Amino acid sequence: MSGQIIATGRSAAGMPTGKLAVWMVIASEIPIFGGILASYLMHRIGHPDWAQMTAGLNVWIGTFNTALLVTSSLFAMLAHAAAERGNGPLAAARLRLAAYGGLVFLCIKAYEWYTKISHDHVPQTGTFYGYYFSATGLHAIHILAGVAILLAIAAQAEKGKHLGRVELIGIYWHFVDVVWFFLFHIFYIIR
Amino acid sequence: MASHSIAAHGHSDSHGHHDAHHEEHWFLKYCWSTDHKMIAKQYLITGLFMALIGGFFAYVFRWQLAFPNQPVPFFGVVTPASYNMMITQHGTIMIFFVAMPVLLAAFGNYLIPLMVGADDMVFPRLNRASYQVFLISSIILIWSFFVPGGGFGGAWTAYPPLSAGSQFNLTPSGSTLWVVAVAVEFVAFLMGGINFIVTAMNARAPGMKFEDVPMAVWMIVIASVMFMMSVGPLIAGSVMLIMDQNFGTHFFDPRTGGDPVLWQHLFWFFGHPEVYVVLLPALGFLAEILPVFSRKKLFGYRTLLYSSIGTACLSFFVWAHHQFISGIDPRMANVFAATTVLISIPIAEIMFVFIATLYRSSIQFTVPMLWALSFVAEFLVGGVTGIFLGASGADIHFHDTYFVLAHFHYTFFPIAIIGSFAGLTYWFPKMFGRHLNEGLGKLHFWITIISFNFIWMPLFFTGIMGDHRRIYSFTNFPDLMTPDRILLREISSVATAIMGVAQILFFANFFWSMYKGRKAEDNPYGANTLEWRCPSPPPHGNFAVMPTVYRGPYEYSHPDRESDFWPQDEPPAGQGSVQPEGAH
Amino acid sequence: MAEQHPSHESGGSGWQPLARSVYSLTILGVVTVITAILLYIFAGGEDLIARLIPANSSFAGDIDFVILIIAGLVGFWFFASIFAFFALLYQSRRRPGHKPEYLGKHDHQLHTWISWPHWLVIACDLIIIVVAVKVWHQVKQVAPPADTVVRVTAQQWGWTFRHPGTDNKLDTADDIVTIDRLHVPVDKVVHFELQSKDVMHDFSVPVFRLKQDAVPGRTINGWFKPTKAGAFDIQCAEMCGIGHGLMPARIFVETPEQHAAFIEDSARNASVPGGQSIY
Amino acid sequence: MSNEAAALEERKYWRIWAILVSLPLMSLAAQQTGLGWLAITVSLVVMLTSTWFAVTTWMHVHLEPRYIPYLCIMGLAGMFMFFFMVSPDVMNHEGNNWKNPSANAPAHIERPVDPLKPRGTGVEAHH
Amino acid sequence: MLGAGLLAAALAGCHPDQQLSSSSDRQKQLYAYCMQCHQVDGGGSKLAAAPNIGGLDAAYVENQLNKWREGVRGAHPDDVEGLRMRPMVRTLASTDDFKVVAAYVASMSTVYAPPSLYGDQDKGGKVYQASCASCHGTEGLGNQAMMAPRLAGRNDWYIVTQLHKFRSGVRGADPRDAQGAMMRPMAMALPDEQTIRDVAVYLSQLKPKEM
Repeated sequence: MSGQIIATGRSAAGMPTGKLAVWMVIASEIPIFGGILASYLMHRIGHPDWAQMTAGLNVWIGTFNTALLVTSSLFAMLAHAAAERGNGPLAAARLRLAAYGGLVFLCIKAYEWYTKISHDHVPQTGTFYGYYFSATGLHAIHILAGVAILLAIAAQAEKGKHLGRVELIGIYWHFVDVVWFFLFHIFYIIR
Repeated sequence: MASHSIAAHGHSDSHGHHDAHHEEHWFLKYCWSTDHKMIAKQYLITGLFMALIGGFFAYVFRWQLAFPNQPVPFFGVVTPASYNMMITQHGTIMIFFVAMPVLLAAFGNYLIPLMVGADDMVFPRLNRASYQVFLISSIILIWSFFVPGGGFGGAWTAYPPLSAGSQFNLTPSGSTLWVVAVAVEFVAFLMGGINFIVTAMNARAPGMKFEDVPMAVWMIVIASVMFMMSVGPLIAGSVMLIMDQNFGTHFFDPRTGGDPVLWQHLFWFFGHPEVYVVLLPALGFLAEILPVFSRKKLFGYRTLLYSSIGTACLSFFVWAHHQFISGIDPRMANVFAATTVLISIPIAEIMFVFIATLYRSSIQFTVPMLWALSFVAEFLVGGVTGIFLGASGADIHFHDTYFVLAHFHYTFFPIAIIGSFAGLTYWFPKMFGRHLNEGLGKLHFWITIISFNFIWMPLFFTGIMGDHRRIYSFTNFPDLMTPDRILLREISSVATAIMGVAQILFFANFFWSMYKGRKAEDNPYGANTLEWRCPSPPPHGNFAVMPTVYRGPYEYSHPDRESDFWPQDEPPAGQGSVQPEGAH
Repeated sequence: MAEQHPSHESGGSGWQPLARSVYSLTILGVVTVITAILLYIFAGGEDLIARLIPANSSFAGDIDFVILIIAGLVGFWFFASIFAFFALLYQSRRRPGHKPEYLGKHDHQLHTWISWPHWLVIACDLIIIVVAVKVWHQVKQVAPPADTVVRVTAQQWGWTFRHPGTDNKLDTADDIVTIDRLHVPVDKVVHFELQSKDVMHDFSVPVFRLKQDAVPGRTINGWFKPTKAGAFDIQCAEMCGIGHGLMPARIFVETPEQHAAFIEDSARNASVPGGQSIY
Repeated sequence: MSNEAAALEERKYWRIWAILVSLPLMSLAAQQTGLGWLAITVSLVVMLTSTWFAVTTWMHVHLEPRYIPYLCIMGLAGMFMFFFMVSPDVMNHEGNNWKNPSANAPAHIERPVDPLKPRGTGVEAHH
Repeated sequence: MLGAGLLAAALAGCHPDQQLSSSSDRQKQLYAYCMQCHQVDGGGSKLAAAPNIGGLDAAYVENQLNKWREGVRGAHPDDVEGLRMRPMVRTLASTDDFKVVAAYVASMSTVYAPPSLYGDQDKGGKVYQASCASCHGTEGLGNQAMMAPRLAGRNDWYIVTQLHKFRSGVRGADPRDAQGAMMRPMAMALPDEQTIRDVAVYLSQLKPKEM
């Protein structure tokens, strides 16, 4: 029934309702990641001895993951461009590419976690790993949700429905990307 | 749930004059509806039910404090464990499961679309989902009372290591379920809050400028934004706490490099704005009720708006006054003392605005007005006693004494209880299409207010005399067993029982009026805001003709008009009504 | 009062005199009350709090003074608002022949109502901040040189007090360790090192106006100087589990002779931690 | 829009992609040099610039109403304030009248020994 | 439905009449103070460091409660578990309540728990019969006259901690503690940690014949 809701169609604040909502979601995500990163930074700066553990992270994998996410974001962007031209199937194809990028990211992340755990570098054995696993895990959950939404919207775009939503999920996907920039530099680069 | 079928009856007659709507299955109508009014009623009934539980707990532990180590009538003997569990759950329930759902969610859901002239929330299904997530969280909380080991008893602030180590709190599953319930509830209110903000910003009726938005909507939106901005760190923190409890991490474990003080900051960074998150909607109700029953324009719309926003911003800089002596660096306390005391400025301005609105008005002491006026009087007490606690030097003595409890009950009782009663009695005709009984309402009001002051005024003094909070029984402290202290405690506890009994009046009035009350006309009070321009109770889609707004919400007793109110959507003289958008 | 004014007149012009009458009366009454209170406070009125709970440490009086200053200042605003509030309730009750005021464009004239109280509030706030921070600084941030030191260790659910023995130094052979009983000499500056073994506790002596949380993993230093001999309650003021309400301790403020006696007779049977019941 | 305009736009997106991929490589290189200060400065610059690029050119934040970036910046500012007001207690290990020796507990915590094993074993369990 | 459940829970613990008629009600009411840690069936909880107390003879329980009340037991700074028990004893108003609770505890049957430690029961049994059985009985049933408690079926982790406390003087060193003075040298006689665990595990699984 929400289809006939007049309220949803209004835009008194000067932007489409869906886009406004996406931005609100992003604004409410910033403190979540900000909180955990701020807590980590306090402990990290207070504990120079954590350097030996940060050195354990594989920076090459991290860099590759970053490039991967950027590429997947690019495809989300291209999908948006295609959707603007009203080309549903092309948009769907590009969205799927973006989603596969996210999936590969998750697989690599899983491999990384596996190597950590197999060396008994688990949250129980150090506060640093606690922060590492919870921050990356929180981010991975967002990737997972993003992939699901990407695929769902791709299915709709295939039929040429709700092409506007391609841009919305694009914005969210870029945001997850930006969060990863911060995680990558704070955990992998700054040792 | 039974509660929903109750909520529905007052609503059911709305289907008479609503043609396009056929009779659905009761489950679809009452539990699976995407209608913002039904969801508001669901929130309301759930919140009232939780309030009953929290109030029962309050009665039990107040009785234990006044008459220690005797079986409490209708409960039995109170052990230290059950006492701790009850004070913890009382705080959690009253703040997260009563104040938030009733003030923010129920009234936000009910008022925002009606007041901005929309036919529903912009995301009705998200709205329904947010209620269902909230329901799940409250079920988890109640379930946690009955798991082995009992409910969590580590105080509602849940300071680790007590909350993190089950060998310390002895409630292995109760503590985890508590954190899970609270975290899930935050998710529910994030969904709801985003819905409120977007609706109020985007779905405003044509012609409604920012200054035409009723204050209640403004306040609920500001509160939602504050919640959105402040709850993030605590969501991260509760994830960390759950991992500490169950997966053996050491975020807050001092024995292995963690830091318990970090949790205090994560908690109070949210916890203090939370106070204002529940305060602002109540102030919004006042800003609606006072002008209507004093037939006077709200004094200083902009002043009120800007001081509320100022309060909201300032409240992000004061959180550590809850931790003055909890192990933070004493130098930081000076900063937070300054910011804390400064927050009295916008609050004082808000109070001045309300008082000045009454000036040379024509006040009609109806039940909603009585509640609203009592809010001002009682909240003043709470506000001025807050200065004692914000001033770091005085807080050394007052911290964690009953003075603190009396202070924040003098703020939270007006907010959560008086505010809810004011809003409920004011909008009841609109919600259920019937009038509450005035006589019963006034009786209930006077008993509640008088007994409330008898509960908490004595505890200011026991607090100054050194009673600390969360103490299961004072019998072990020779200094605290002097006759005067005992007398004060007994006065307070008896008043608690009286107040609890008085609520029977309210519920009787509530449910009786829902079925049998006098039928309410569309605009019984002669109010301006848009929700009074549609039938009561409003049908699905609210407005037969979507309104267009021409003026502010508080144009009462305008000199150019013979009638003393001027509805927002009434076209100015000479100009006919424009073709409404999307008339269906 | 409103009757004196023709009720049909609208706008800021007609009702300023009434404003003055209501407010000047209110302010006058309140100012007298408050000045009386303030005079009483400055005339050594620490009694006001000390009458409720004895003030037995050197800084208890200062903290009471902060409390009373705040009471005077916010009391002024409280009574002013409450008097104005009820005066307005009475003056503008609904009655025949009384029409409410419409103030559309005149808000700017009335903002003096908001603005000058608002500046006064800021002034009061500054006074409060200065006084509070001053006392806070002297109680929590600096400490006079120590005459003796005790180590207070909290755990679920009891207090361990390590007194320096005859040599007045901690962590030596002649330390005296007691459970739930703290013995300090009167009129001496006592420094304490506060520790916790398991969860957060709070070392609180209400008659000293002393309170400090014990955070596990940290050592927090504080001081107090008892001024009256006697036995007083020590409470735990931070939720620490199901025994939180049941971990009372007593602090025994002793004259020099009593304290010397305590030291030597616990030196006699040093093996006993002396954890007798506290009564 | 016309096709060549679209192709132009997509080429623009590819260029931004190239920048965003090369930036992390820069910080990787900076880190491989082993100079701590260099890694930190470069990575901070890269973090902010890449965020800036993504937010402006992909999320088109500058096309939105002004309150959107303000809201996000408010959130970020709040987190910075949180960091700077909390770090005196958590980042420092001693302060005015308090010290926190436990903060220097061993970074790597040994697992507890399984009590049901004969004593002496179990420590080797995970090596 | 939640309301019904909560109401049921509230009514379950409901005692409308202030003074309790039968003494079994009184026992249950007072034992409610112990239940958080020692559980309804007296089975105890390792999490709370609370041993299983079901089946201890009344005299011993009352004696220990009195020792806690007077600070003879559980008043040593290193006695973590004892200090946690100490305030709980204060929830019982008088020594008469001690009698009531002790009788209730004695009326419960011992709850056996599987071994929580590694220990050799045969070795443990030999050591026990050699050096402990004289007071605590060959069946581990204890000896009322000497205030020697029943040890058969006590939690092994509890026995280990108590033996350590006796050895280090954390328990039983108080001059007013006659039984402690007897027990301490016995505990010190045990050679090493593993022997202590053997004895503990043996006792925790020991089932007297007449049961």
